[in-house]
Amino acid sequence: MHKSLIKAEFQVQRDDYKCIRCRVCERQCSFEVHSYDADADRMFEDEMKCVGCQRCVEYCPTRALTIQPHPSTIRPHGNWPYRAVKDICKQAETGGMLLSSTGDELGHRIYWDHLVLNASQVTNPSIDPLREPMELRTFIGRKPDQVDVRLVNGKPVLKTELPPQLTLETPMMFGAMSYGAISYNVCQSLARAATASGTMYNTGEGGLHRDFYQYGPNTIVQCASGRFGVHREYLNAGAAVEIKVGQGAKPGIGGHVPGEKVDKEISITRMIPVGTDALSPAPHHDIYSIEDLRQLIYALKEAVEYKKPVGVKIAAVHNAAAIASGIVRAGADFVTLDGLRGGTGAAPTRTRDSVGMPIELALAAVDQRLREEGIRNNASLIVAGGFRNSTDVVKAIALGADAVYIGTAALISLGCTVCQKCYTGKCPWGITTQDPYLTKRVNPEIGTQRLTNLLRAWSLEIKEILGGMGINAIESLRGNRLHLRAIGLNERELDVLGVMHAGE
Amino acid sequence: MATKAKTTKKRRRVQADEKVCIGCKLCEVACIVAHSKSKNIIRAFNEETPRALSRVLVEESKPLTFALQCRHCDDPPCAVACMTGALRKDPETGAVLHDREKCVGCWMCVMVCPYGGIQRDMREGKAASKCDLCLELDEPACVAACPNAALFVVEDED
Amino acid sequence: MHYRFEKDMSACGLTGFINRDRKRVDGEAIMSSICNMDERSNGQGGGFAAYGIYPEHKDDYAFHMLYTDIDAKEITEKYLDRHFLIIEDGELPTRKTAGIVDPPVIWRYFLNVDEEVLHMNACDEEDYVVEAVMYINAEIPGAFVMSSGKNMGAFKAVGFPGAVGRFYKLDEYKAWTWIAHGRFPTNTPGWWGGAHPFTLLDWSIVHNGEISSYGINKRYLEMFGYKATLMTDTEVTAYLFDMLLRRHKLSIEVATMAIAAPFWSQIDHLPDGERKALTALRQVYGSGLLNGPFAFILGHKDGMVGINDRIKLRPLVAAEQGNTLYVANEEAAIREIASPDRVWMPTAGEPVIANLKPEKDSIKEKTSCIKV
Amino acid sequence: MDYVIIGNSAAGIGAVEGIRQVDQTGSIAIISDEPHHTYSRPLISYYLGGKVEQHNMYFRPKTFYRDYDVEPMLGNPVTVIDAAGHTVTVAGKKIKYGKLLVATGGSPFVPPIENLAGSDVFTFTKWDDAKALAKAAEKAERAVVIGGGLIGLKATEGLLNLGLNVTVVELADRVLSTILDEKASQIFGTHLKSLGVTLITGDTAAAVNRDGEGSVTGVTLKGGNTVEADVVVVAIGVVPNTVLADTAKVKKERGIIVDEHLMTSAKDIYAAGDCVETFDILRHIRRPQPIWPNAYEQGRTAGINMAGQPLAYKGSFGMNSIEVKGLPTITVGMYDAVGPEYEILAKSDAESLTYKKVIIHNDRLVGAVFVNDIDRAGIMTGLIKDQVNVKAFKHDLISDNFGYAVFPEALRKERLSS
Repeated sequence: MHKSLIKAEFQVQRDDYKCIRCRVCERQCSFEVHSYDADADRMFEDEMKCVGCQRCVEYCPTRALTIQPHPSTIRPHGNWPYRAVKDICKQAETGGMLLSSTGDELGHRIYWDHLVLNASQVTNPSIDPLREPMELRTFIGRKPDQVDVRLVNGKPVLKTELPPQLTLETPMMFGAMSYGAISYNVCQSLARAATASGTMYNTGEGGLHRDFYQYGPNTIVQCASGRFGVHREYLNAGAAVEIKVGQGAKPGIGGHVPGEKVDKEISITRMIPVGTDALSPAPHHDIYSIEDLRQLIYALKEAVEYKKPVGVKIAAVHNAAAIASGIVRAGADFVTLDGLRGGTGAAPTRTRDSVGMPIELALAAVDQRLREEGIRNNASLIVAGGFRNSTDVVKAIALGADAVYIGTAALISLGCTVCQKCYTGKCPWGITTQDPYLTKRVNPEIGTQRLTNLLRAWSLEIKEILGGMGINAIESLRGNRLHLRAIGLNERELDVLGVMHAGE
Repeated sequence: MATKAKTTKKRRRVQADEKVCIGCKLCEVACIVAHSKSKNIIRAFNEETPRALSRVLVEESKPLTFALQCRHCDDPPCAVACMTGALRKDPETGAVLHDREKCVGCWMCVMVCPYGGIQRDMREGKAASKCDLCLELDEPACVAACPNAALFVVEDED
Repeated sequence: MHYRFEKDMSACGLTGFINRDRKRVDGEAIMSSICNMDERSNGQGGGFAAYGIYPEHKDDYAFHMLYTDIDAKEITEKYLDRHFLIIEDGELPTRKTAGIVDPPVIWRYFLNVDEEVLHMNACDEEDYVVEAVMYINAEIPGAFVMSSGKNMGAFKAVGFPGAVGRFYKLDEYKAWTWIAHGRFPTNTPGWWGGAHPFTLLDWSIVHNGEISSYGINKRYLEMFGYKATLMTDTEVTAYLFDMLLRRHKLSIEVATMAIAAPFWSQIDHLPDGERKALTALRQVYGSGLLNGPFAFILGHKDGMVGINDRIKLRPLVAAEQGNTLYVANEEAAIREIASPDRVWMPTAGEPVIANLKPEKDSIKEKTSCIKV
Repeated sequence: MDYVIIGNSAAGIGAVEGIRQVDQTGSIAIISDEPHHTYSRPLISYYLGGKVEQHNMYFRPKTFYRDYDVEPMLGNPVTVIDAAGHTVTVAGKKIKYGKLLVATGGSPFVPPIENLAGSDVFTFTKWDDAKALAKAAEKAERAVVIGGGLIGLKATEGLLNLGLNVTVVELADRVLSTILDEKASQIFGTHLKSLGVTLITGDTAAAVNRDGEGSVTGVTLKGGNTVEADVVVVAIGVVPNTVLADTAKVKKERGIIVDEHLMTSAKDIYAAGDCVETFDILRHIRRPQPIWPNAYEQGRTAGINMAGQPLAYKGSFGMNSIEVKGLPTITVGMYDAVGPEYEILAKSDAESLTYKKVIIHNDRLVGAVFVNDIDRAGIMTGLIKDQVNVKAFKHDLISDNFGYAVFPEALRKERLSS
């Protein structure tokens, strides 16, 4: 065995004066960085193992620990940052594909940060959301272009039967994360928070644990290429069905939950034997064309007796606009677009960082395309991919989204520090793991509360911003790009985004 | 009239939810600090010798972990067994309290506590050591310190 | 580019009245009423719409045109000639008036549509007219359709409304519905086309306020072929009504439930049937919800509607005297011309609706006062 | 008096507290030949050794009698019980009782030893014994303790604390032979020797040797050897004190016989504590089980019954906690068992003087011995008491980190839920 040339990424600093040898760090570190030597009465650290998750830092009762990027560095070079060198070393040592978790970390332009929002001054009053109603209710589903409502004895009466709609009390849902990728406790937290917040969470492709059928009215069940846990009862347990074609973090790539994570409960839920790898093929092997997709959409609609919306999720790829148009015409009630920064439990690093496109551009293009084709009402547009705060959400809605999925942000609210080791199954925060010793770290009571708080906080902020614009219903912001202006974008970008530059 | 004769049924104890106890043992750390002289974590551990004892014990059999301490029984066997009167159930709070000054360290209480909730404290002479519910604090230190809300105070009254 | 435009932002005064019995009066009253609110305008625009003014041409589309240059007139007339039967045309009567400067060429056409053409294009007559209006406004530089309805007309200019009324000789027209507007634009210098009312077919609208939902209202209407070229939210309001009332055949009452929808907190507490209906309206017409402060008066061939935004951020008062209904920003503007039996403040989003009695019941008039 | 209680120790106090749980108003008298406010007899060895001061000898507060509305009659023995007449006689005065509790405890067992009578020879069961012994010890250098049982060794500890050289003479072949198995005894013996105690086993005192003035000079053992000493403590054990009960002609064997409500054969006369025989639930026999918690529990149960609320006493089993100078030992239930029906698990470490042993019968624990590592012994006591099936975690019973974590989930939840 030759010497590894991979350097420690993090430095563990322990203030020996503050360290009380309580060994909390040792017990909390699932990567076994810390150890205690009783003879010396000292703690030791193996920095090579540190992933920088900060669990020990947070749990150290005396705050004796500091974890920081390792200061020792190679000579800085524009083309050869340490990241590039490290990857090469890793591959030279393993001969394997690089694996990562979460979304793109290369920092492709985040357009949200180049968009600014409008507010009312003088000519129209801003509205104080503390004093006036401020409506975020959102409906997901196909809408007819017109509806027949007549007055009968002075009361409006609906004469048109509308296709099924999901009702959201806030335009944010929890994105698809499978039971298997995330733990039972996290699933439960998401389900309960979605229920408490009047919105939806998405099962991902992991099936639906029996315990969570009770949250069905707030559940979007996914049907992905592996068809894990998909059966009639499952499809009918949720409020809507989402066919997952692609994922923003890994367009064109299937999924893989390693066998070690497939315990008894996951096995039952996914309908696969205990300990077997859960492999989702790259394509659905019954969808090789748009007409195949149409068949699946209608097969699922049959299965749910046309009582629930059926949508399709795709990764934001170059011709997303055309694909989305095809999906709407194929009968989908909603289209989900997942951008380059969308999270994942495991993806090839190269794919994660370089395949697809930022959600802002895809969203703008798809919304515009559907409008140009006059079919924007025929499906709702849900977007996902790295939403970090409420203004990202507001901007997405102004660009044309009906609702957004938040995934990584939801996990961060549960403790995730984006250490990107989900694929190891050792998540020190107990989120993306099935290790029963680790999963306890998410207390579903606390998890539910934190997620509910997050949605509540973002909703309050959205209301505040809406009020500032003089708008009291979210539908008046949706697709209202006049409330967006860009800063520092070029003409082509402005054109794709359909927004004016600030000052115009 | 015999006011103190009737035994109290008030009961208060710290309960652990093993489903979310993560075995970090911060409860033990907090208990030690709360029962230290200085109440300062670094001094309590690094300067006070011998160190205060934790009255809560995290039991472990991975993945299972849970904190356990005195259950403050309705009819505490330790108080029955105590030959010095050091252990008694306080009618006001329902807490089973221990008077270190009276205790001689005969370990009868250790022998009869079905929870194993009493330890021997060998500092400055010997005496039993057990959960006192941190009655002088707003809530028991272990409960306050639990990062995952796995510990909570349960109170029931007759 | 499609997203480039500058939206109108204006304060304003508006007033209007309607006699349900189709009793017509000349323009003096409406001028007095709007002049009472001169405070609310700044001389950058004034305008009127009148219904029942062309009984002799009641079946022809009366196109009131503004041309900023003579070329535009030529191109437009070629276009009209190609697509319509021009029954009659001539200069719209005006008089030289202090405060009205640099008027464009103002022309009036009475047009009819050839049944053959409609048949060939498999087109609804009114859609055909709408398309023509859209074309002229969007594609012919310097030409602007001031109004295009039957038996009605819009009269607008840069100037205080009183001057505008004198300029167009409104004292010489008789109408059963009059609506008027005085403008106070904040962002663009007034131009004749930008004055209110905005019209399409026989819809005319005067508006006080700003539609914060304009961006999506516009994109929404564009999906249905409307081209909002005039950079004003008043225009999209007019088109929205056209779509809801004419194309989707909703009643005025129902249409106002969509554009100034009740809050969910109200809807959720309604009985099942009503709740379902109002929910569906919001689900389907959410992009047509008008958001932001507004009061407007909509005139149309069968009546008049006054309405406020959902939280009444602009003033609107209604009154009734006999069978005449008045709506204005200010009560004084009504009391200036009437001694109402009843005055009330409509609540937020609550429409004030007046419908004309069917024509046969209306009072027969002896003569027309129109001097064409 | 509605209630008369003879005896002012664990059983007597337990009875007062038991009565008051049920009856807040009935009159109670408590009678004792000792003049002291209720004190803890087991503490006398600590008192002797100077580890407990006078004020800490009391296991109930000074206000106890007032708080519980009890009339204490201290310093005179009851001489006669008249069961038929429902009276007891104290200092020649008859006191009428409604219900009577006999809690007269045990008496020190003193075997025939020549020349025993006289100064400097003590028994060791009462506070006054300790006071007298302490006084004698002031001018003594050497002591001989006859008896290597619980009382003898606690007396030894007290004397060691006073700086005396102590010789322990035990008839059996090892110390604590009635509560420890051979292995544990051996560890204890090693410990005692390390403390400087001279341990003589398999022998006992035949005669006390005195000088011309009658002062003790030592003892002569049956085996012929002589041990020099300045004081002699006879601490062989206690036997049920039934002298008074005999005056009421209640049934007795080794101790007073009581029914499950702790009533004697005489109506309205109850008995509890070291003077009675109770059912040993592990050995399935009746026998005296003279230990503090049992005495209190019996007293309290008797009190509740006396106050009219029937409550059965289910019996008990032996258990002891003894620590002599830093070596804690706990034994619960059986400490030794022979036979194929018993499964014994044990482990020991000679260096640290630790020893753990459990005895299992029918998958139930029937006994446990812990030396030095006693910390969670109480869990075992609970398992024995409730006769819990331990099959599933049998082998964890003697592991170092034995605790509830090794229990099967359902059992753990059941036992921790209360």
